[in-house]
Amino acid sequence: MSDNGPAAETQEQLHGCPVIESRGQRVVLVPRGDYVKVMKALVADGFDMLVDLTGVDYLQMPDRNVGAGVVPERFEVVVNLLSISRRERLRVRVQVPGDEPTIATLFDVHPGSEAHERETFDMFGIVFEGHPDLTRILMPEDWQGHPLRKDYDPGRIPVQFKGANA
Amino acid sequence: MSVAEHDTTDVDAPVPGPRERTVSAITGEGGQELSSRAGMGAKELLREVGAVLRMSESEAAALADIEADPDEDQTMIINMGPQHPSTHGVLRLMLELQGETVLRCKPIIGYLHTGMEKTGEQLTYMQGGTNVTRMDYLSPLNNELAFSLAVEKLLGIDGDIPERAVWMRMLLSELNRMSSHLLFLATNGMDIGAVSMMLYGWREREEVLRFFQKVTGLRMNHNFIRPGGLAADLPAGWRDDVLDILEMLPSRMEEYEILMNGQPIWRERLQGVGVITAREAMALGTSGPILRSTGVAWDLRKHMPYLRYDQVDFDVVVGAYGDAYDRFAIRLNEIRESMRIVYQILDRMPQGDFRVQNKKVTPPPRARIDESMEALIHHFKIFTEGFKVPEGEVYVGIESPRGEIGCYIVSDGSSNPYRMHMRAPSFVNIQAMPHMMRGGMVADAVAVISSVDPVLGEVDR
Amino acid sequence: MGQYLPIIALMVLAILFGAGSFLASGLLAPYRPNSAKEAPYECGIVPSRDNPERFPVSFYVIAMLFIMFDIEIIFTYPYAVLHGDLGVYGFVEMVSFSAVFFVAFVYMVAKGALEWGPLQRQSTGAESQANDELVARTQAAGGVRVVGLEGRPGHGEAA
Amino acid sequence: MGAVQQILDEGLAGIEHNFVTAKIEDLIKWARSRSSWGASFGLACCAIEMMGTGASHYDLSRFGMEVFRASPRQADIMIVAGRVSQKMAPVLRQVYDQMMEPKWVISMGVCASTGGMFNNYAIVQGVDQIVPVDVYAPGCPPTPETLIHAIETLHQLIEDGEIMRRRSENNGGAGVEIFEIPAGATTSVSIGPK
Repeated sequence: MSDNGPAAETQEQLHGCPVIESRGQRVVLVPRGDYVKVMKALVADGFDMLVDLTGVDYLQMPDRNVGAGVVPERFEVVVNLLSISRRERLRVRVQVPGDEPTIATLFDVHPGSEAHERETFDMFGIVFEGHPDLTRILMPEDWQGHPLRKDYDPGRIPVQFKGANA
Repeated sequence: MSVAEHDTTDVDAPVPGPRERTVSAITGEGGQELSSRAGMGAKELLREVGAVLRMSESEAAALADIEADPDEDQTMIINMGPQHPSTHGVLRLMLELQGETVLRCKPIIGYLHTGMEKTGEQLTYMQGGTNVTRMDYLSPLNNELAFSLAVEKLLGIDGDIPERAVWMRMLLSELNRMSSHLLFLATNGMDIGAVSMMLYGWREREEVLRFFQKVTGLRMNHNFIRPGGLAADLPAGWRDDVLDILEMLPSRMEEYEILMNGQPIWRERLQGVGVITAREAMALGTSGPILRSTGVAWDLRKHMPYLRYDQVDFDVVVGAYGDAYDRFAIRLNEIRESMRIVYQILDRMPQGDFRVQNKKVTPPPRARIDESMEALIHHFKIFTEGFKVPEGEVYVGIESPRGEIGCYIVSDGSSNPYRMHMRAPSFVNIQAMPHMMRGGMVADAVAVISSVDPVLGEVDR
Repeated sequence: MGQYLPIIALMVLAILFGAGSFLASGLLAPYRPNSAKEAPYECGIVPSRDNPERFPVSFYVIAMLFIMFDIEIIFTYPYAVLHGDLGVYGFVEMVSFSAVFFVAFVYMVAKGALEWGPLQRQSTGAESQANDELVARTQAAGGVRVVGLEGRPGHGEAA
Repeated sequence: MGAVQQILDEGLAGIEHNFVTAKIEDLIKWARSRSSWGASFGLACCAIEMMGTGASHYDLSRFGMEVFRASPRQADIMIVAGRVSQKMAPVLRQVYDQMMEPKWVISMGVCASTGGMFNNYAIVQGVDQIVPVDVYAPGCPPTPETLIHAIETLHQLIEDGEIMRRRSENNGGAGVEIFEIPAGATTSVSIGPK
């Protein structure tokens, strides 16, 4: 993600994590280790509403430039926060390695994240440690595989007319 | 007529050859279902009981009177399943009842999962609107608006969308809010028992759908708001049609007021039902009428304005008690606010073209294709391969009738989005249901579902 | 005997009609049972757990209440036919008879047999105080219209 | 005694066609077609159009479908309105099995008929893999007029006995078998009589 703003020398830091610009929106790149700690600090800053938590599988973009010297991993958990008092949005992106896709749960900080995490586990197979009820939410219980991974075949049935590959 | 006997023996191992195997034997969802209390962790039990805020067990127990819950064999776990008249689509709720009182509730969703986010990764940005518009099928234009705004921000052209296109988008999005709230009034009335309300609500909604059919060509799933502007201009005489709708509605709204909140039965059924407090609503991340019913004044159109909502004055409608009656009254009055906005839009609708004139994004008009080769090439490239969007990721949130619809797109420079995720308001609002149903009667459960007004298309995506 | 003929005729006709319709439907209706049709309808889900047989006692209390008053009415029928001859004595007898039932009913209601109502949840002081603070903060910006106040305690009949 | 045996097997549809019973058979067909109640099986966007058809403006009760019965026991037509996901397929089959004969199925919308625009892992590509479908209504979503046209076609099929003839011919009706296509297996898509 080439952030279009010039990489300022003194990178803006928020709770010790680099902040980058993405199309005019502030994005914090948080290492997986102190993910929950930074979220708690952000809640104290006023970002008390968790709007959305989702995953992205960067299998086909391994050498992308995440910006601010962060090592790109295969998975990424993206959390959108909203502060009603400051009327501001903030996006938190956490890199999750492909071979060991586990990350801590946010359930104790934001109870609303419980369903988002179940959906991200269901679609990407990212395990959220400490989640009260980590089961599938969208797919049937006995479904094999995680559909939104890039190596998951979209399961198209060949259509009848020739040459149509769209 | 021979009738094959259906044996619902358990599903045996999947034998390669096509063997007669009934599908009806495997509707159980195992881990996703409501399990008995013994085999559950304290945290999950607290969540299903609905204790939302971050409290210790003792605090929550005091508040949620868990000890008062009877032991296992007095309660009955029933299924308010996917095919149910009052679950607004294919939502399945498992309720643990003690007699008539709901003790625990667990929503089980996924019965309408369409893999739209996977399909979104195969369609170009041009075709993305058709996929997104089928998520929240009660307000399709708002979905398209969220998707188009996100793509335009990625392209960097969100500054030079022509004025007329912006104001037309506001007009269509507000009319769509009115048609969606009219349908809420209809189904809310029928769920609570005023079946005739279904007919009145639909009578008005048909007027708005007829206007949509005249402008976009379709009653639903329009794909009219596209990245770069709109698909076509407003037809001649659109102003009188909108004025007809706006003149007809106020008298009908009085009818609703007399039919519904004038009656003590209606108030008795809805007041004090499905109560949620401000901090709990915020903790669960709910948005829209549910958050506003607790008194929190948060409306993206007013507090984080997009399009030209900052140049239009309207009130944020807010409740005070956080119960089902407040949510009903909020939606009823939001129709009036939308009418106020539409009147202002009618006065200020500028002239001009309805799509951005950037060659790379907008296909050339049909006439020019015959004259200039370059227009033909543009037309061909845009429609076959689609326009390329520079690398980047963006999140745009707008206010839909149910709450905040957010569109998060990651693009890798090609003409297909690399990842397209829609943040659905109903998905989060449904998670607040166990909290509202705790302790209520089964009939109140129906009132709570109806007041949350979930649309399962956007929940399951 | 003559005066009872219409009643007997009516009963015979009723029995004939009932038996006849059962016979016809048993004979003519298509009967294709399958296990799904016999399973109880659970909104499309194959029932996997059998529900406990025990039901909360409040249902039983309501049933008993109904039967009690039902029998009381049955006893008033003969009184209604003969109330002319029985005169005041019969009237006082009947009133005291139903008064006894009424006392039992009042006792039952006082004991809360009919209170099935939802569990009320009491929110602690600190909780509601924090809520009001949050609400006040967000509404401070103005441009807010509070609705849904009709028929609330403290707000009379709004227009 | 053949007639009674036939009735025992076929029920009312098995009455031999002769001058005495001709009127009864037509009466039965007329009654079945003119007062068939729909089972509300609303899934997605088509359900909104189905409700629109049932509401005041397009008014399905003109065609005898006065009310949408929620429970399959009291329903005759199952209108599959919307896209059927893999998780919903067994539920659809269970509700279909629990409906009383004679029962008909209208597959409303392209998503129910052929999977529509969602040719992916999550959607059953055509509801006729799960339940035998009698009438397909095209459109996404079909406008109320299209749905009423589909319902009228079904009524006509019931009235002139065409539907019963087809069912006895290709052994359709409640007895269809289902077989599972293993994931990833490329099957040849053949269009033509089953």
